[in-house]
Amino acid sequence: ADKVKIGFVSTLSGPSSALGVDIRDGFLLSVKLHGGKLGGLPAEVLVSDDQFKPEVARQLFERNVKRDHVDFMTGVVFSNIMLAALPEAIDNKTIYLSPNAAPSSMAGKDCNPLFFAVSWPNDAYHEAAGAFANQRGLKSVYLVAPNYQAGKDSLAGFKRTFKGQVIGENYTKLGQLDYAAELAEIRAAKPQVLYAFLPGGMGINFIKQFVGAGLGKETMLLLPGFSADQDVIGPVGPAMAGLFNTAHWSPDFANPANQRFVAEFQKEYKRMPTLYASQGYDTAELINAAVRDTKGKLEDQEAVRRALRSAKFDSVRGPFRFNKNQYPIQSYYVRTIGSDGKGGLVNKSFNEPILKDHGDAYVQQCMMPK
Amino acid sequence: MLQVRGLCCGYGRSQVLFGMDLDIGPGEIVGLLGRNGMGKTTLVRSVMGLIRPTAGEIVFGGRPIGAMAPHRVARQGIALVPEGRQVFGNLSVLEHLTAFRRAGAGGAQPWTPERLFELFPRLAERRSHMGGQLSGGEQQMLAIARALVTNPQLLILDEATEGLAPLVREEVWKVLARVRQAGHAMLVIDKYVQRLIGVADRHVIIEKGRPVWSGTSQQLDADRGLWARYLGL
Amino acid sequence: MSGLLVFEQALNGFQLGFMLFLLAAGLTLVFGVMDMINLAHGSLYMVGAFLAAWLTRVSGSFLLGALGAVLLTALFGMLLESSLLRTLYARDHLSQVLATFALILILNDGVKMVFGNDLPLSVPAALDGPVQILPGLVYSSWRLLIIGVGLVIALLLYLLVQKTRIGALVRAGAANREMSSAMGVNVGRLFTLVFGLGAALCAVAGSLLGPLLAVQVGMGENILILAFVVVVIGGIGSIRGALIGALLVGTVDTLGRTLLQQLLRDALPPQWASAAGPALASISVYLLMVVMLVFRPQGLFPVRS
Amino acid sequence: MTAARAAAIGALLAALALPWALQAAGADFYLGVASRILIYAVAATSLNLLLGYGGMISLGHAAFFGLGAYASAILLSEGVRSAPVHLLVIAVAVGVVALAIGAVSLRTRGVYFIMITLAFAQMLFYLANSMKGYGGDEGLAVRTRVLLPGGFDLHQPATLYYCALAVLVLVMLLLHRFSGSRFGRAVQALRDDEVRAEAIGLPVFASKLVVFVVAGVLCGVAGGLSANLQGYVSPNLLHWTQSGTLLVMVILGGVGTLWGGVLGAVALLLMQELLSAHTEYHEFWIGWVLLAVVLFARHGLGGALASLAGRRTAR
Amino acid sequence: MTHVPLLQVTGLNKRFGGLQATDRVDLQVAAGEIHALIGPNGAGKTTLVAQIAGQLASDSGTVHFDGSDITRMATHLRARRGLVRSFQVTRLFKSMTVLEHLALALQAAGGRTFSAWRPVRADTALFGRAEGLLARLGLADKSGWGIEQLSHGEQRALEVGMALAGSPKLVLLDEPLAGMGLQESEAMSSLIDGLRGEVAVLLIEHDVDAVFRLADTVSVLVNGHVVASGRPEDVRRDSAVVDAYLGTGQEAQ
Ligand SMILES: Nc1ncnc2c1ncn2[C@@H]1O[C@H](COP(=O)(O)OP(=O)(O)OP(=O)(O)O)[C@@H](O)[C@H]1O
Ligand SMILES: Nc1ncnc2c1ncn2[C@@H]1O[C@H](COP(=O)(O)OP(=O)(O)OP(=O)(O)O)[C@@H](O)[C@H]1O
Ligand SMILES: [Mg+2]
Ligand SMILES: [Mg+2]
Repeated sequence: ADKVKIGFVSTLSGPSSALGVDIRDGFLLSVKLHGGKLGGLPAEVLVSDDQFKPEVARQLFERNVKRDHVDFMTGVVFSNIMLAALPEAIDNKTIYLSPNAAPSSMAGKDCNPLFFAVSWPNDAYHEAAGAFANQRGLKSVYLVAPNYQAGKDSLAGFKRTFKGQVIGENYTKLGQLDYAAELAEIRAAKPQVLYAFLPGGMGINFIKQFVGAGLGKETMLLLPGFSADQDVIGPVGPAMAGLFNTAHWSPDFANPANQRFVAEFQKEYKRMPTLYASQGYDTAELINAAVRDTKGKLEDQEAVRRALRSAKFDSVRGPFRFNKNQYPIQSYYVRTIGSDGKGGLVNKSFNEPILKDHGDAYVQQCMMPK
Repeated sequence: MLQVRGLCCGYGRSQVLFGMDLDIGPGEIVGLLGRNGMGKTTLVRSVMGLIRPTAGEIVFGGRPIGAMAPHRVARQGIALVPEGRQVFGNLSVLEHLTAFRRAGAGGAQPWTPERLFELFPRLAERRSHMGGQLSGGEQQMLAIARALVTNPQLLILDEATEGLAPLVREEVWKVLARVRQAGHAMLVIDKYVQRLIGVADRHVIIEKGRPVWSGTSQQLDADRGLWARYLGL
Repeated sequence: MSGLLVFEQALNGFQLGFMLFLLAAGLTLVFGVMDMINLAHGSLYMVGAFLAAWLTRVSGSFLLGALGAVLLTALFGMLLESSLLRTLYARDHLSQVLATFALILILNDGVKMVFGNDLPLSVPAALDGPVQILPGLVYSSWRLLIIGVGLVIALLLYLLVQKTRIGALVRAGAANREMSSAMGVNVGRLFTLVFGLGAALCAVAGSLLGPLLAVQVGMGENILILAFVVVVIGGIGSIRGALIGALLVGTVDTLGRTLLQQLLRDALPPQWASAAGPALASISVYLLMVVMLVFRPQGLFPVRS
Repeated sequence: MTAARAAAIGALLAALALPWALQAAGADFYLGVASRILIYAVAATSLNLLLGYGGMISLGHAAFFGLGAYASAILLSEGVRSAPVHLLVIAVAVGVVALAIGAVSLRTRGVYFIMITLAFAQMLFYLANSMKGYGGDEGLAVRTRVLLPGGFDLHQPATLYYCALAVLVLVMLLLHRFSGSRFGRAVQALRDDEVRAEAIGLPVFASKLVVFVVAGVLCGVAGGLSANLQGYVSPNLLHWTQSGTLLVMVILGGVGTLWGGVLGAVALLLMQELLSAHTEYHEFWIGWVLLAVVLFARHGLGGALASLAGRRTAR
Repeated sequence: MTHVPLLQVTGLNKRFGGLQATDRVDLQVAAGEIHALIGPNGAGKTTLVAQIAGQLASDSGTVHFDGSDITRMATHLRARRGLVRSFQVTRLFKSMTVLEHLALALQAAGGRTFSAWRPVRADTALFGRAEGLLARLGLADKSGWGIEQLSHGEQRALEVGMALAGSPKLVLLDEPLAGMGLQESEAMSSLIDGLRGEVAVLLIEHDVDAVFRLADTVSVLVNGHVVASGRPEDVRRDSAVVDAYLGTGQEAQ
């Protein structure tokens, strides 16, 4: 091939767009740092906005795959949107690299040779959080998640590792912004730790209102990494200081790839990168490696796949490899939010991972051909 | 007081008035007669500024009002009892009389809600009813009262006795006589010509948008040929 | 379930209710009184919130920011009314729907062009924390403030519309614009003022809710539907109805999310409860409206006969 | 009349030739876009029947679209592919739901009707969200498509296109005949004044209910086609914003004009397709176009076209 | 006149909140007669008409028409049986021409509403009859006009014409002469006069001259209750009626 063509569909408008924008910026940063090329071929990235609607995502996939004949599809933030659009790629023999959504179904029985999760399996953060609660000797937990599949998966993940007692569970409306009623219930339940899986704006509001209601004194709030990332710290403000969260990446990781990424990202976009940005960046790095390793012969999809599976590149998260279901095996860390020394707040990771070289619980159900 | 000269207007492409003239002096009562659809209401509406004349001029109290917005025309001292009543369905009877009340040129005895309730006891009984809940005749009374409470210099009544019971109708004619004594000018459109002759000083007959006859009550009363020719009797 | 929890949930319901009221009041005025379906009402709320956030940042004071937002939004509303919306009064509801829908699209993208996708806005430090309102019950002071402001505005509005001459004139203008102007009322200016008032209320709601929720593009759409529900339940054009309707909707929504789920969990097997609970919570408000309309098709306090 | 008929026939011929033209131009992809436009033209026309002719402003019409789509998708996921079965199930399912919603909603008028239809649609929306067995909030993807009699498979883009075209032509014919029929006149009369219509002896409630159910079923058929085009259904199809979009199409195209629904669907979807490729702010520009239509084309695009042709519109 | 009345109203009541709008109304209209109903403004005449025609549900009492109890019957079914009303405030269809109004009224009377395929225009008989009626109403030259082009008086004529179109057995005319000029009043009066014997008319009218000229029977409603009923000459002299309604003033043109 004389160039590499990538269809990038993500949520770039509306209330949930911050995540998609970060993934896009991370991805494009990598392309830029490679001089507009990936694996030596000029890269053409077709960016489009799914408007947070599965139908639209599906149409955009169809357009990228059938009209533009792209080599790779990537970009989608949310699992429900990705699951709706994915068949358009897979049915038309196009590889999809997921920079974020990694639902458990695709890790298990629905695993697919053309699907790669470059991020982290859906349950992993929550399993790590459960393990952390054990480590701290916490006995009672209250769980909150939106009423949709990823929400249920996440709480299942937490319960898988947590050894104490779940004294309450609340499934809120997807996209809900006011949590007064739920917080009142939590206060009445008096849990030691509150674990809230609330991505995007939902998390921001929840945390703000948690603080406003004065719950922080009685209950420890534990969060998955994406709910305590730079995009949340900004709007919520100082109240975030000292909160714990779990993630597979942190801006303070010392590996050279990460140092470069964080520095370049700040230079380019004048803000701290988030988890999402790191995932977008890694996705482009992975494509770069695969195209390079196949010497640009993108026509041979089998070879491209093999190159992707072996994933020879320096990820900003440190060492990682693909499991047989093409989901990552990697380490997870506890992070805590502290001062960045310039009046702002930033995540800092504990040195020891809470889960080391961790895969996922579904890989056994995956019948992937080699 | 009111001068209409060469007035032309209409709706969209259809012209209704073709050079209409009309004069009303201070304290004068003029009857406007003509068959259905001859343009009486259209004349009234253009005086009120509700439709724009295409030609001609309208002068009230020395000021041209042909291009004025309706609310400014009204504030010059013209009040209208419109065809078909048009009371406000979501205002109470009392609100009709308080919201639009103006000092105006009421003379020695300005109209107040209290005086109007004396005039129409039926309305007093219904004072807190909404306009939309009134019977047809009650609405008609309200429309007259609403116009009077602005204490206008010129009162225009477009079929103001339509739908009134005979007793009340008599009452209205009496009111008109009283209003006249107070010095208001009036333009009255009504189908009870005999009554109108009793009240008005002069009359204008309109046919196809043009004035075709004008004269005093005596002249109109005497010339039954006119009635036959222009009013269809 | 303890008494304190029920009380706290009632407060939560009221707080939501008063917020809805601020939006519904403007909507019901414009809609019931001026007979104009304004889908862009939610966009005014968004504009108000963005202005509040921006002005707060520029001035460094939330109070100044909020006041400025109220003023500017009112001005913006009046500008909108006198440049565009007034040509729509004489048109049918459908033209109004299309035009104000177009406004939503334009304002959403327009705000995004000017301010970006979202702006930070925080509760002023003094009111950030909780306060003790009863022994054993602490409550967010900001939410208390919202309840207070809502109450005061409700009272003022009720007096304005029901008890003043202006209120009567506005209603008259709505019922029959032509006749009102023939009665000497400058209907155009009156409507512009009313619209400005509605916009100002939107900005009040935006400034109060912005710090609690989020100041972001598209924030108006969902709350718009709830505001419409409130207006319809209360009876179109009725301020009293809007208040009662808003409190009702706020309470039902809060109960649906908490008490109802609790009851279901006690009454049904867990997998049923976890399936039915959230679904019922989401539709409780709509259910309320349907039941309401079946039994009182004109809303609680019908204004027109 | 003749000019209108000539235009209609011309449009039909162009539509028939479109697949060949696209193939020749190597732009097959756009056939899917064209099918989507046809499907939404059917849906918008069904709403126009309800709204423009019957005077019932429904903000819940997308519920029927979604219902039809789900009916078809669920049948497909259960392995049923026969077109007549799909048609029958859609008609019965949507018909029954529309009958129930209509029987309650039609007791209210005006804005209250708008809101009660919205409420019902939102309830169905949340119901679809909690249908775990059929995808819940994630929606339901299907791999197979409906088989038409004669072995035509809707998986074939051209087959689906022609099928949608046939449905649209049928619906247009129906609407055309309806508007001049006894029933059509009665319905238009009750749109203007129900009390009056009833007073001269027209069965107002029954007429409205019939129109409501028929419009619902037609929209359901469009939904079924959409499920076959997309191979995917989700609760979003039932969301009120979808109903709003249908409404906007009708108003844009011309309320109560024969071609209103079609023109609106074509214009809105084409604008989205073309503008979204060029600017992030496409809704901004669409907004201005809609505004211009409200201000300068009183009866929508249909009205504007008709007055260009120098004739009076139906309204 | 027949002995069984065409319309028999017994003990009909309607309350609006604190107001008894109609109060134990008894009223009979014989087939073919012109029965005038007069009374002061707000007496309850329009309310009674709405109760008889079915727009308003009665609180109590019964309405019998043409041998059957129609108290709870739907409005359109009453109309189909030949009981039709006109409205005091004109109600017409803004999207239809004058001729189409009458054709529609004829069509409604004929049933078969749900025929949705055959163009109604093809029904030349229907339109022929509509045109005939148009001529009788004096609107022949306005056949293709929209209603917004008609003057008030012309609209009133059409309003009444709509009620008459379907050859009803009984028409309830609520102030058919209101807003009409002298000539049109005259024409309308003779139109109503011509119905005598053919169609029964319940006529509400404040034009007392016309009432006494036209009516076979006059009933007087005061405060929702029938206070007098009988031949015009008798009612006219009834002192209660004079005090409550007629007054002593001379009505003339
Ligand atoms: N809104 C309108 N649009 C078009 N034509 C109209 C409109 N209003 C009235 N006309 C026409 O203008 C002519 C004059 O109407 P106008 O109402 O002035 O008559 P009028 O003398 O007041 O009659 P009437 O005694 O019946 O009230 C009529 O022939 C009528 O058809
Ligand atoms: N919907 C309603 N709600 C409350 N009161 C009503 C309603 N409709 C009518 N009324 C009252 O009932 C009484 C009778 O009204 P109705 O219209 O029957 O009188 P009417 O005899 O027809 O009078 P008119 O001769 O003036 O038309 C009136 O006092 C009126 O105010
Ligand atoms: Mg007139
Ligand atoms: Mg009456």
